[in-house]
Amino acid sequence: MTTTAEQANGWEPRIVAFFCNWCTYTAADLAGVSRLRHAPNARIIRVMCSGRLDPQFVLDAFARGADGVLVGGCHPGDCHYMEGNYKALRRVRLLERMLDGMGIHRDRFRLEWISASEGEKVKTTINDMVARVRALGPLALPAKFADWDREMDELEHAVAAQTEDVHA
Amino acid sequence: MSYLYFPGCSLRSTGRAYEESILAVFRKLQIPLTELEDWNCCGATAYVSIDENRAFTLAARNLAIAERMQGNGGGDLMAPCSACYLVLEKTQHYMETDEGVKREVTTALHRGGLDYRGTTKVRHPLDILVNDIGIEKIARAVVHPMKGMNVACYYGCQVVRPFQTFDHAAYPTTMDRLVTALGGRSVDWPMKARCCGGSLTGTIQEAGLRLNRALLKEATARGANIILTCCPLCQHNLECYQKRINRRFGESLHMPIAYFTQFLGLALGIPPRELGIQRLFVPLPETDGKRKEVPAHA
Amino acid sequence: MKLPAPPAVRTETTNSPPPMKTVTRRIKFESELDLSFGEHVAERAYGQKLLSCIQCGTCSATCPLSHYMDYTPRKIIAMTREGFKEEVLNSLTIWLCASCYSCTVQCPRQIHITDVMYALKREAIARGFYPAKHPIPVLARAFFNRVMHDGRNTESRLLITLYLRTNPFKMLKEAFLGFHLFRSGRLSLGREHIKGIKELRAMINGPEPRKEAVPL
Amino acid sequence: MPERNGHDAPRIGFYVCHCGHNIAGTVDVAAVAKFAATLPNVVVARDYKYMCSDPGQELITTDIREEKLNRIVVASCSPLLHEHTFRVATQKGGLNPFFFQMVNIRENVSWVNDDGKAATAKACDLVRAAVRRVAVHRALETKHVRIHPDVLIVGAGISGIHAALTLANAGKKVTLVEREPTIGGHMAMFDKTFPTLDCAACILTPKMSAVKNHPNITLWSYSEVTEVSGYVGNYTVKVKRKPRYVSEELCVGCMECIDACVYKEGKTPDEFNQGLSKRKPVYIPFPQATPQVVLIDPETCIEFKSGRCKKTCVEKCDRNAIDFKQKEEIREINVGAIILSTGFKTFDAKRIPYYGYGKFPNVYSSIEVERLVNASGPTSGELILRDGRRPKTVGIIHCVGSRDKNTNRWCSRTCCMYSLKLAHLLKEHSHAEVYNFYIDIRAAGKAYEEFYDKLLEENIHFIRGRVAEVTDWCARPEEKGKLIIRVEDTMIGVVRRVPVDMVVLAVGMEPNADAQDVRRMFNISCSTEGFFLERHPKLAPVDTFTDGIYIAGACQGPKDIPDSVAQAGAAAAQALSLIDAGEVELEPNTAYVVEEDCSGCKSCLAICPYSAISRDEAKQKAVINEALCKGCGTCVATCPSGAIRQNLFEDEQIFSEIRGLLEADEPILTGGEA
Repeated sequence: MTTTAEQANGWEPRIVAFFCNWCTYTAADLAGVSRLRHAPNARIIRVMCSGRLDPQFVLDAFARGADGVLVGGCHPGDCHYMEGNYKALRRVRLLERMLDGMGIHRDRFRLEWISASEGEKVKTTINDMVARVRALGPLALPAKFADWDREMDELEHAVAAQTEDVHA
Repeated sequence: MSYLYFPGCSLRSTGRAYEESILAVFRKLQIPLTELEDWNCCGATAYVSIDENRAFTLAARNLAIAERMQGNGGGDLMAPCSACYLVLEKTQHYMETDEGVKREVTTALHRGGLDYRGTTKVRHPLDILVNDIGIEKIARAVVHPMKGMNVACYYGCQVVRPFQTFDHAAYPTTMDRLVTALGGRSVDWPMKARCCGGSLTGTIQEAGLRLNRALLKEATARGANIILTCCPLCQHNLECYQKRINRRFGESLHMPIAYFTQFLGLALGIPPRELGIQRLFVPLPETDGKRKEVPAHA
Repeated sequence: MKLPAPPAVRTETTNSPPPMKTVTRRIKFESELDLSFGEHVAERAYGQKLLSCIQCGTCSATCPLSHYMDYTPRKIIAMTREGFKEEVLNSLTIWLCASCYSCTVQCPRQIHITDVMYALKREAIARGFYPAKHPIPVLARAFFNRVMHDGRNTESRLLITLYLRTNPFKMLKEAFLGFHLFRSGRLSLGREHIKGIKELRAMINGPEPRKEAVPL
Repeated sequence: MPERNGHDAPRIGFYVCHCGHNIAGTVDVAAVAKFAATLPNVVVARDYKYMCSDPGQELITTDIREEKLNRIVVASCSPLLHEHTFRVATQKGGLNPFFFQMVNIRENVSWVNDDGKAATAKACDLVRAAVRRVAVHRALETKHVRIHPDVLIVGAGISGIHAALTLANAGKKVTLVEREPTIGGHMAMFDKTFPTLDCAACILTPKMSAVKNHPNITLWSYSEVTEVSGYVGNYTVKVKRKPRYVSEELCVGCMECIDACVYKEGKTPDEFNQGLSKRKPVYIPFPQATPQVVLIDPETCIEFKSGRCKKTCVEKCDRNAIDFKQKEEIREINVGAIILSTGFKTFDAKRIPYYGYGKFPNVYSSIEVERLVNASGPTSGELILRDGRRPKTVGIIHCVGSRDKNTNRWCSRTCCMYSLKLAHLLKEHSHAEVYNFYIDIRAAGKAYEEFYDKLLEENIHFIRGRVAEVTDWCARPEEKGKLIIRVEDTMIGVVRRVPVDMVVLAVGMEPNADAQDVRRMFNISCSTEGFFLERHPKLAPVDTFTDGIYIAGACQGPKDIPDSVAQAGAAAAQALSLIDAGEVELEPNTAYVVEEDCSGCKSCLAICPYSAISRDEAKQKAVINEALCKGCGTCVATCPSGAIRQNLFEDEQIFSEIRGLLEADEPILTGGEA
């Protein structure tokens, strides 16, 4: 693994994790009860079902500076609400294509089925995700937005200046 | 279906008959084998006593070459010697599960201009013959059913442990099924996966001899008239030390020890000389139909 | 530290216990132990699993050689865990292990006992805890030299080296067998070389000489 | 005091819990409180030893009054554990309980991190998110639903029987469903029970007939639950009643038909006797089976196979109970609570081939030996082996399929004690030398150690060592014809070969083969091992994550009879407390439609698994039936115009949470990979 400038500055991946209440959040609790140490980079947001996952949550997380987004739901067939996880899966597949189009690497977004008994899987999934995102380096969308805004401003100024010239 | 072939050092010396019979059988079954290019010693047992990562590197060099050759149309890597098979599998296993091993070995490979991504599958000929080619196909090709052969199938230790997945580690049955399909009778005995002592016959000989004695005696007691092996070291130990065991313990053991590929070759009608039968010290028993060639210096 | 004599196998040990001649005082003081030894070995045997041993004895009972050992494999694990470093590294057990992996596949804690034995052999060699003419370390070293020279090993040469280094008289005992093997074409005195030996040496020796085992 | 509605500007009280050393040992709680104090709207920020304790909760209620707080955030353990506790505290202080947000800094932070700095940083991020979120919380009303007073119990082993009797005696109507033709479960197969050695039948059969005769219990044996729907207090359950081909109402259990069957001898392995004897196509599992009704096995009955049987059974039955045309029936019932007591299965010893089970006839599983020594068993209690011999030496191997990572890693808890019991019984029956091969003797129960002591005094051999192999390979002439047990006597430090005539494998307890299907049907979880998962290992051992569904007995984990009975009583009590409350509070996390935003596109209609959404054709708008909505939120995420919202999980609230997590000015400094 190469050491990037960001890592030298103490950059750490920031992962936002959306976990469903019944399986994956419970599994994360189990990981805690079993004292399974894992990377401290993931921040969990609890939703009742992975079906509640609005693609906008993912986009918003990236836009606000997340380097990766992890979604955890019950295994197929195990959804507490019968089929919410299937709905999540469909949305995630579409969203992945969208993220591809935006140039966001596939390793930055991940859907995992983790049942209430799979504390170990919570640990390995988070560690693996953090390692992958770490290898990719920071996404830093907010900074890019700022750059793009500045470029836009400059462009507008340039255009404005030109127009002035023409009319002058 | 084709395979890369890793002979290993033994098959070029004490295990020559094993190599001869493997090549003959695969030729007969029309399964192409390509010898691994410029293979090196697998890094077996004794070497690991010095330094594990260097031993892994030795094995990994072969895995890496195999991976490169697979890219050019080679198949899984076949390792007939149990020790080679185990060491190659073990290297594969630890490179998959242990970050430290993976890092060190990969760095070492890079120094020699090689890279390994971890895609090589290590296979034993027993596994290939029974699970890829299939017992039915082999049974159809039998021309000399091995009637009258009461076979104690001896798997030895390393081929069924602990990383392989094709058979049970303590009670394997793959070879027994093959023997039955060839018309032989497989003798059920409890020692089929019990260690022959490996290199102990050369180092702490008394212990090694005793292990072999137990194996030979039990096979005899269960009515076997031949033991088949799938490892050059097992074959060597069981066969070459029989006289010494008889002298040392006052036994009268006289058990032919052949490679399972020799047995298979005979059933397929391959001439004994092509299978290296003449290299065995104890003559094979007769089948009901046909008398087998007896080596000159029995 | 050297063992007094090369190993000899005393037979029927269970039936003829050695007569008790002297009264021996036996006690272990905690200060004589090396409490970090267990973790040290565990690390070298790929993971911490040996610490989870429950002393059930499956390894000893499944081992085909345990009845020749001075300590059963179970005891070796217990002693390693508790830091009986000298006893462990001086034991015959580690040299009797024939690497058949019975214990490893049957261990209810999935401890890779064979790899623990390897780790202990390495430690013993690195610290000189073995008799000078003990055949196994010699075999291991001869093996290594042969492979570093040619990339492959020729068993006959290896055996000859072994016997010359340990017990030249054994040569005579084995000569008869050697003759048979040679006649049947199963013993070649020739040598095999690989083409990429330079690269191989670069891989194995590395840019800087590597320590064989890290001393404690 | 009226609840404040929280429309005023947010005044947030923040509390971080030390949880003794559990949180404070890793997370710098004082720093977290200090950090929280700097966040917008936070008026009070405190740390306290145990927030869930009375004084901890008092802190919240007092602050609400004195500091005029209108929002509460507590950073402590998992909301699955104490969210309710703190909502109640919030309410006590005079606020709507939903002006509360919990931060999990124990399970999600302190217990999974060693690095205090990284843990504290993570805790701070989570706190910031919660503070953001709680500011946009709204007051909600808790829903109440009525509870149906009947209870379903699935599985009629000792646990199910005990729970059923407990509830029935309290006047509740119970439907007890059992898959097998008789109730009684594994206990009915046992001969004696440890440590008292009283006979299993003597203590069980009175309870079995009490079940049969109780006016409040409907017993459906030979039946299986096929479908469950509904929610706490209002479950609808479909039960398949398998055909016995004998009318349960007419049959009196005289068993004349069995004698009359054209088969003179049984030909089918008897399931109840573990295949040690044969039964006929018409049979009853055992003489005291409950209900006392025979059944016909269509797989082996000649009438079913060829239609040309003389039907001597029918001739013999003077009550005309035999009915070859009986069909499977599906019954539907409504219940308020469900108790699952589906039990366990014994470990299949064939999975450990080196013990020779299935290969050597004289290797037995412990459950077979239970039948073998049972006075009503296949040999009437005489110890006759499969090869007709009587054993002179017996070896009992403990921990077969227990404490072994290659099979099952857990301790099955009962095997030590039942092995001791069997050792005693075998010695009593045969005067054989009995060896126990054990790893550890676990005799932790009332009078258990005393029982072990008794066995030691009986001169039973105890060899500490896990057996490596049972083999017929004999090394000595005297071993010929014996089974040799190879084991290290770890106390003496030597490998021993013990020749025996009979080997008993003390097989462990496993989840039922269909435990996964059952848990899916009842919408509960399983632990890693596959046993049903309790809501909390200590504080809610018989509850599940699905309200109104309770578990009892060995389906939750290996258990002996006293523990199963105790747990069955607890499950019955939990069900009783639910039913007797009459109604139950539901989490108000349902979805609702904002009419003016709804375009009537119907996207949501198909997506709801509960058909809770319909379309008001007049208004051309979606309508959500709040009673049917379970609150998954899938429709909320689906609605293209954002017209559907979810209480407790509003978009605004989740966006605030995301924003809170990520708005750190500085890059988050953490300690690297765990």
